[in-house]
Amino acid sequence: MEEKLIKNYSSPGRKGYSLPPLEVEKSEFNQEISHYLREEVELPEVSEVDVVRHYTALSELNYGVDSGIYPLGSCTMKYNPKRNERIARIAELSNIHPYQPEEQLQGSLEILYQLKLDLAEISAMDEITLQPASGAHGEFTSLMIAKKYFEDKEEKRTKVIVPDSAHGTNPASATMAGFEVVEIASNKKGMVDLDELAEALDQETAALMLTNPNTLGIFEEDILKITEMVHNVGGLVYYDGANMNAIMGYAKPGLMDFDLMHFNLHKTFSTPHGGGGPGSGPVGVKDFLAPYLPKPLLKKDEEKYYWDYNRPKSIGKVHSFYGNYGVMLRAWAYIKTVGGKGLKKTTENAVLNANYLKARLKDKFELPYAEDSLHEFVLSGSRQKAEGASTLNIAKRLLDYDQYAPTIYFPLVVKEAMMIEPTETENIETLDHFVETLLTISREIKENPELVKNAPHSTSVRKLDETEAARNPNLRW
Amino acid sequence: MEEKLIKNYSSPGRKGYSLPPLEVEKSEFNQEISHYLREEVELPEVSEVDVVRHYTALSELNYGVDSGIYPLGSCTMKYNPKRNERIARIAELSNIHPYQPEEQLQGSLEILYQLKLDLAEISAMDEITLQPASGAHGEFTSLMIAKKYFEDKEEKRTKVIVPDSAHGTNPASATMAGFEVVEIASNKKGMVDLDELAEALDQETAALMLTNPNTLGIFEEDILKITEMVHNVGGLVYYDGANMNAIMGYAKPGLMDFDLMHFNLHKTFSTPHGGGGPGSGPVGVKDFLAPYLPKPLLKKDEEKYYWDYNRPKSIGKVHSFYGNYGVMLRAWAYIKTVGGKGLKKTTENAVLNANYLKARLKDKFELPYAEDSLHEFVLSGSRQKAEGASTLNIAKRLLDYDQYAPTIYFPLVVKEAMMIEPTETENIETLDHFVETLLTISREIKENPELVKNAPHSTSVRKLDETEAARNPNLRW
Amino acid sequence: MDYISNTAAERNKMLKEIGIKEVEDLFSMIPEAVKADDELNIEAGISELELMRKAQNIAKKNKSLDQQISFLGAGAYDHYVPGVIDALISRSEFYTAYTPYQAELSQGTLEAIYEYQSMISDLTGMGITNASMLDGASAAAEAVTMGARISRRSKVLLPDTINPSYREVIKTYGSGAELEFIDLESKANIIEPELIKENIDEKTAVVVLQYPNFYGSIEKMEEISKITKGNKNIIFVVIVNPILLGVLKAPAEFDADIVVGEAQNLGSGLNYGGPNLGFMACRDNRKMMRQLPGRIVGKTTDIEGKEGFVLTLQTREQHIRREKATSNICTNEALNALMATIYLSTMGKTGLKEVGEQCYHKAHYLAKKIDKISGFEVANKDNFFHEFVVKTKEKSSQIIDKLLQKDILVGYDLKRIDEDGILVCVTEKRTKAEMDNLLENLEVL
Amino acid sequence: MDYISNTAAERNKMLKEIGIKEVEDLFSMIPEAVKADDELNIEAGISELELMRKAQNIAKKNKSLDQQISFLGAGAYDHYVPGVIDALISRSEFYTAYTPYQAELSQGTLEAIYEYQSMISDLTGMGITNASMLDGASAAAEAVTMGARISRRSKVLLPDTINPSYREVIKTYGSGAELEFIDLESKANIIEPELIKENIDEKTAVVVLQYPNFYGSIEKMEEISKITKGNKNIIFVVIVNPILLGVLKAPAEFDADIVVGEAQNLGSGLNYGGPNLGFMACRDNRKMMRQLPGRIVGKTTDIEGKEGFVLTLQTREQHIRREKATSNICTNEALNALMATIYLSTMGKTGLKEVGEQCYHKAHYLAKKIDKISGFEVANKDNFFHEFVVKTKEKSSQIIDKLLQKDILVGYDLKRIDEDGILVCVTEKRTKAEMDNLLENLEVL
Repeated sequence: MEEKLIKNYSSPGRKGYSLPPLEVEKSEFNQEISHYLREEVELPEVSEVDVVRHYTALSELNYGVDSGIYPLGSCTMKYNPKRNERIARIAELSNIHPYQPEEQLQGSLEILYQLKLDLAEISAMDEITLQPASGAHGEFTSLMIAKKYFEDKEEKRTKVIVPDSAHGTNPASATMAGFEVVEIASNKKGMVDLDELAEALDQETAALMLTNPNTLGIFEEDILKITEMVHNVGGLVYYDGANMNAIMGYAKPGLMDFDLMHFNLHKTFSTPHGGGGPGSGPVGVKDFLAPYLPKPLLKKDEEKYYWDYNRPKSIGKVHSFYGNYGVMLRAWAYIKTVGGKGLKKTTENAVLNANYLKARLKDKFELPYAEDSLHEFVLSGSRQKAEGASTLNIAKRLLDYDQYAPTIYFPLVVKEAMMIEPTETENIETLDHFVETLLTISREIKENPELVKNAPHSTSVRKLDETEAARNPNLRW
Repeated sequence: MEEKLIKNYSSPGRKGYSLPPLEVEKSEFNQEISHYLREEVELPEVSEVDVVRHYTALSELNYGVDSGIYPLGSCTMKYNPKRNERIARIAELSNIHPYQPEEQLQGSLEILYQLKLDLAEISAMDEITLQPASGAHGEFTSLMIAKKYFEDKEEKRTKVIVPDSAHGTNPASATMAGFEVVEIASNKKGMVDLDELAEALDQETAALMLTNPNTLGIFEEDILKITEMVHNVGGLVYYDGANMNAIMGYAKPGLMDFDLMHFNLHKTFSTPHGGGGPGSGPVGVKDFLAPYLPKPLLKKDEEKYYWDYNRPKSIGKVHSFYGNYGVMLRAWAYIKTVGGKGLKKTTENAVLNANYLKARLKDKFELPYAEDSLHEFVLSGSRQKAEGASTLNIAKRLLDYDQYAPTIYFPLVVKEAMMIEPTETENIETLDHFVETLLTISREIKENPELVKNAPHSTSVRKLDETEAARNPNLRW
Repeated sequence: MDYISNTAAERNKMLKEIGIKEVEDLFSMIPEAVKADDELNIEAGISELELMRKAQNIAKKNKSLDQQISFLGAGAYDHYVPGVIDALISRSEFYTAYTPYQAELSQGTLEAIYEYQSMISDLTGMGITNASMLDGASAAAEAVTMGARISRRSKVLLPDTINPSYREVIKTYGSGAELEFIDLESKANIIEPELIKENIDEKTAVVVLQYPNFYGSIEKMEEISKITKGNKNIIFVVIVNPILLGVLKAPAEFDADIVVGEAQNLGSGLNYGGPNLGFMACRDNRKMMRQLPGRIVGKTTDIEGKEGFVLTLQTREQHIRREKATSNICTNEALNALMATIYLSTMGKTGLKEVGEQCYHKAHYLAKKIDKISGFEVANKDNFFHEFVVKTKEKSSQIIDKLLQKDILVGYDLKRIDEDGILVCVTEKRTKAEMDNLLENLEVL
Repeated sequence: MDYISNTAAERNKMLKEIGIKEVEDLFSMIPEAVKADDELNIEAGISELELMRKAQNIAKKNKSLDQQISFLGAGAYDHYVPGVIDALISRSEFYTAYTPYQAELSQGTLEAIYEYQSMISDLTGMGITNASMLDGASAAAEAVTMGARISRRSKVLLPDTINPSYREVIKTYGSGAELEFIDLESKANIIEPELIKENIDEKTAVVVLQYPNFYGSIEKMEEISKITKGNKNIIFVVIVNPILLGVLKAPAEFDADIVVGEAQNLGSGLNYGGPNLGFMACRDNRKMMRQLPGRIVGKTTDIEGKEGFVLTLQTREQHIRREKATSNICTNEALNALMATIYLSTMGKTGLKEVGEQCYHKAHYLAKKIDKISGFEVANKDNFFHEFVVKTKEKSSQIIDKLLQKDILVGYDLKRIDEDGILVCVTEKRTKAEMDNLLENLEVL
């Protein structure tokens, strides 16, 4: 490693903290507690300077959106506006306890309520819960809503249908909610195969989970037919909002007859991904599903905003409090800054950027699905693989050129997949540079495949042995 | 260059800013103004993302105290506490206009007053102005005070005496104040040569400028004799506070009979150096010089703090307003955090660290002055120079090991000088690492001098051609 | 304003390259029937100045903890957050990155998570820690479902001394996993070991305890642990307040199988309850490891033998195992985990201990004094750490309201969960003056 | 707390290496006679929590511009500061570095200064810009002394339409350089060219003008410039408000020799008047270049031919030239220069123009309305940019006080410089609602 572990800066007795004096007399520890006292805990003993230098050094081994293009497909790695960070740090908005009386927090609740209204408008859903703390959490919440809905109707429905191109979290969430997952294959256009769907659908079908455009970036041409088919057997249609950046102002899940959905505030609405989180995965539903939403639900009466706990049909809680509020503040700031027209323009430019990349790359890399696509597209590295370097090699080689790699080996329906989503915040120079780098790598594979196969060369560590890591896990110092 | 100029990201019509709508009707431009309107101004046209990425990338080409040891002698590059940055950004303390009524700013004035009192206590000076915005500015202010003092006494004194080991700003400041500079050579102990001093002193001597410990880190053993000699001819003795970190709690300029001095808040009191500034250079004086301090002077009566403009003998103003207030906030936070005992401990550890480095290095590098030294010391690279690599080469080679170089070729009294000041915030591991790196370089010079002479090798640019830069100045795009 | 980088001219150039005329053409595959015809009914965008003004104006409708004295805890804690944390997590290489899929360009995040895992393991005494969970409640819920998977049983003993929110979330997740819950009723704010014993049978999958429990008291962890260990298939899940582990025994010492909790108090601040930081640690054995949800970072070497870090054991995860994954968790709370890592590094061995001790002594100072005021009684006696229950003669809600007028948030009203009393929390941030202020006000109520 | 990294054990180890017993021994060279025997009479250090509390409590004694509507200008301006600036200058590689003595490890600072120099040159039209000066007033003062050095004369014409603080600082510096000042009196807030003509003689070294001047008016720059150019040894120094140069002609267009000003308004915020950002630019010729004070960054190449940046022309500076240096300036305002660079990049060509235009139109909107209110009159008529003088029937100080009660800072009281009236400033940050609020209050005064 380039920077040693913080533990290795430790020196007995060194301190980096400061606390006020105790001020009060010490109390005895009662017998029960005395029994549970520990001698000491092993933690680093370092100075404040040590801490600052160590984590500054670690940050320098990282790459974020501020470092350059981050074209991870389905992750929507757009620019995270600095002003949103300032909003989230306003003391009156952030130094607040979840159990303060609502009267003291009308400002925060107003913001959350505005966010709800805007999400409802964008999606054509009727009611929104902000409680789920991530996209997958929103999926799980949605499926629990479906489950509760059918229980309430006293229908026994055990199956959830998931296309093979779906995000991995969809089947996992369905399983967690206690459903059996039925996977259906896509047709040769990369869309839901209606025959497969028809075959899978029956009276036991609780829901179809779909993202539209799907992970190939392709919009389901028969979307209304699909939702109708599911509704015809009494099932629900769930919309995975990971790809919302593709349709804002152009289409709405509610108008496609989806019954419920989740949003990813950290994708579509520009909140930072934090190296893996926190995110936020609000769930929107049509009116008939609103009674099942988690409690409490944010409401407004004439005088004030309040949390409604009186929700007898609710699935219960999915989070200790109200979800990832700090993330919601940022999403609110984003929507207010960009505005309605701006959101549409955002989508247009996200789609334009993706299509421009696709147009420039499709001759050198195999394009497995020729259909028009929206905010992302999937290439296959199979031609390059035949020449000696895999998609993994290409991804690693990109790092040498100081660019992050696309999502690779996903969706599973494409061999040697590279799933590319540039987002609207990249400009043409960055896109061109990315294209030229991929073309260079493509040339390198022909001329010097070892160079690519042994990539990366210029990163702080070379290619890491993942097999060894999994075989002999070393998970702590 | 590793990162192109912001101008080269420009694209006509691209925008990175946002402003509210104008809201009011436009007014005609009157005739005089119309005549002075310009068509357009050449500035970059870039997006917010472009700006963020460009300056993030530039930052990564830099090295600060948070990156590691920064042993620039006489610069006191200590850790800049993050909490002080937070203090300086409290809206009520920072979003204030210099011409708001004093009644609205009693909080800020209280802080400045506390800072004054603490500086007076540390230095044993009687009155303090916070107005000078840098150390050199404080020097100039001090010399103008001296000038005004003698004018007031109707004494014509034209000479200022400066030891040859003094900071370059000393003679420059004296010249700016209209004095003639008389340089005196140090004795073989690196101290003021009393004979030289006696010779230089006469009725035309306005002041002696001295830093103590001097730039060799050596404390003047005859300091009381020196101040007495100057006083005997009616001159003033000025203390250059750049080296205050060496004596806090151990000695005070006022008790050494200095008459006036400046402080460097950005050195001794931990405020960040900002890549070259802002600093802050308060001036402290004995009572008899207080009338000459710049106006306004911060005062307190029973009810409130106020700026006293009624100062007929004042030298006038040296700054548009009250000096670098934002820097003062940080210095105040530092002094409050560390406290009186902490300041003494600070000095002790700064001196201990310097002496430890000296002890470990003095065998391999020539130590031109054997005298005990305090917070900094000067080595000579002359032995290494004889072996083929100069002090400049050694400095550049240090960069390859990710450490900043000491101040080099200063003080002028030492050939191939390396002036090293580690400060108290470095720990023993960092010091040892620095020592070992210098010893490694010393070995490299013997074994492979070209390696050192061609350094740096691993920085974003290799050794830059300074001669060419000065010969054909390219100072703008 | 928007965040579109390209100009009209550039967009035209791109359209040309694509071979179409207008941006709208890119959306032609969207069937007309579902195409939105109206503009979004969302106000026009605004500038930064207007945004800041708007936010500041709305913020004025809040009253933050800076404007009053708070003794609120009950699962969200107001501890000291060292200033270095925000300075460091504001490094954009950290906060604008995503899950470190490309390890070689993400060593900063990966090494920090490895440190996080190590420190949580040191605190809890458990062998393995994952990279974070969404929050304490969902971590507890996933611990329960994980326990049930391992034991291959479905009954869960759920004491009422567990944070009521956690119990709700556990039940939501349990309903997904089709578990059966036995609610256990406490006496004097703790669970009698006998009650556990009585309720264990051959279907029992999981026993859960909170340490200290919701009321601040220390349960008889060892006795109960021994009882659960009497049945080797039972998984003992302990929910712990990590900030107290500088002082309290590691749950490994009384044989916990899975340890979870909420680490918001390790440097994340309050933020109205989110983003919080769930953590999960378990015994170091293959069975546990295979069932652990979430990301895990491991140390390995690169092709030149240099050490480095990668995401590992991914075969448990949903992007490989899909419906067979141990959990659906993907996005986690990485940035909060980084905050906790920096917090634990900064406070270190002695700092964390001092925090715990200050909490204890300050809470006991206050409790003793309250107990002496007529009309008030501390229910936990002296078995509590830094939270305690005050039974009041007058209705708790009235007392809470009266103190609100004095700018004091005295605590969590147990009426919210249909009990009597107020749950009062004291952290190291509370000063003697603040506590004395509360006491003076209580005396004159 | 302190910031000492080493432990007692480490200190002992170090003492041993040095060969002494106690830390105090390191100070034995300090003569007993001057050794401090008492501890410093400064309170004991405090923790971060206490520090933040102390600062917050003191801060409450202030009333900031967030809590009122401000029309104060007079040399310090409340303009929009884009949020990206603080985010970027908070990168510690920037703000914890010092003067880039080791260029190869300081390319970030150096390239940013080069950009700063370039943009200031573009704004002013001048060939050369230095790396920054301490503030506007000292920059003006150093421009005057530089002008005097170049012209080898000593008389300076100093109109009273120059910011009075600047005039004071110029005179302080001038007293050091032993210059003679001729104060020129304006009529109707501007200087008549004739007056300049009358006062020029063979000793005249420098003519200084401010653009727009202290009262917000545009002087007859071209006429006066032509007059000064009639005497080829005279140096024409122009003090300019840089934020208006998106709209106003570059001073190079009317033949300025040295252009200086205060660039605090380019992204630095107010901070009670400091740190501010003085800038200085001059004609691109050797004579000027040699006399320019301060640091300068130049572009060059490394030994492999790659472009890079260094401090250059250092033979002018005090650490080489010592008493023969052009100035003593060493520490400057580098971080503020970086703020200005980021500001100018963010606002860019159209943004800076829009800022200037908004200032103009808003100021004129307000002025027209005030002029119509009985008891008030705008003195500049329509020759002003974004500051104007309001003459009042009632005493200005009374009006100012009354408006203070309404949370309005109406402007700078010209009584401070023994004149009548109030200097009102309107920037793009002021809203129509804020101006209308002022107008309503003025009407009912």
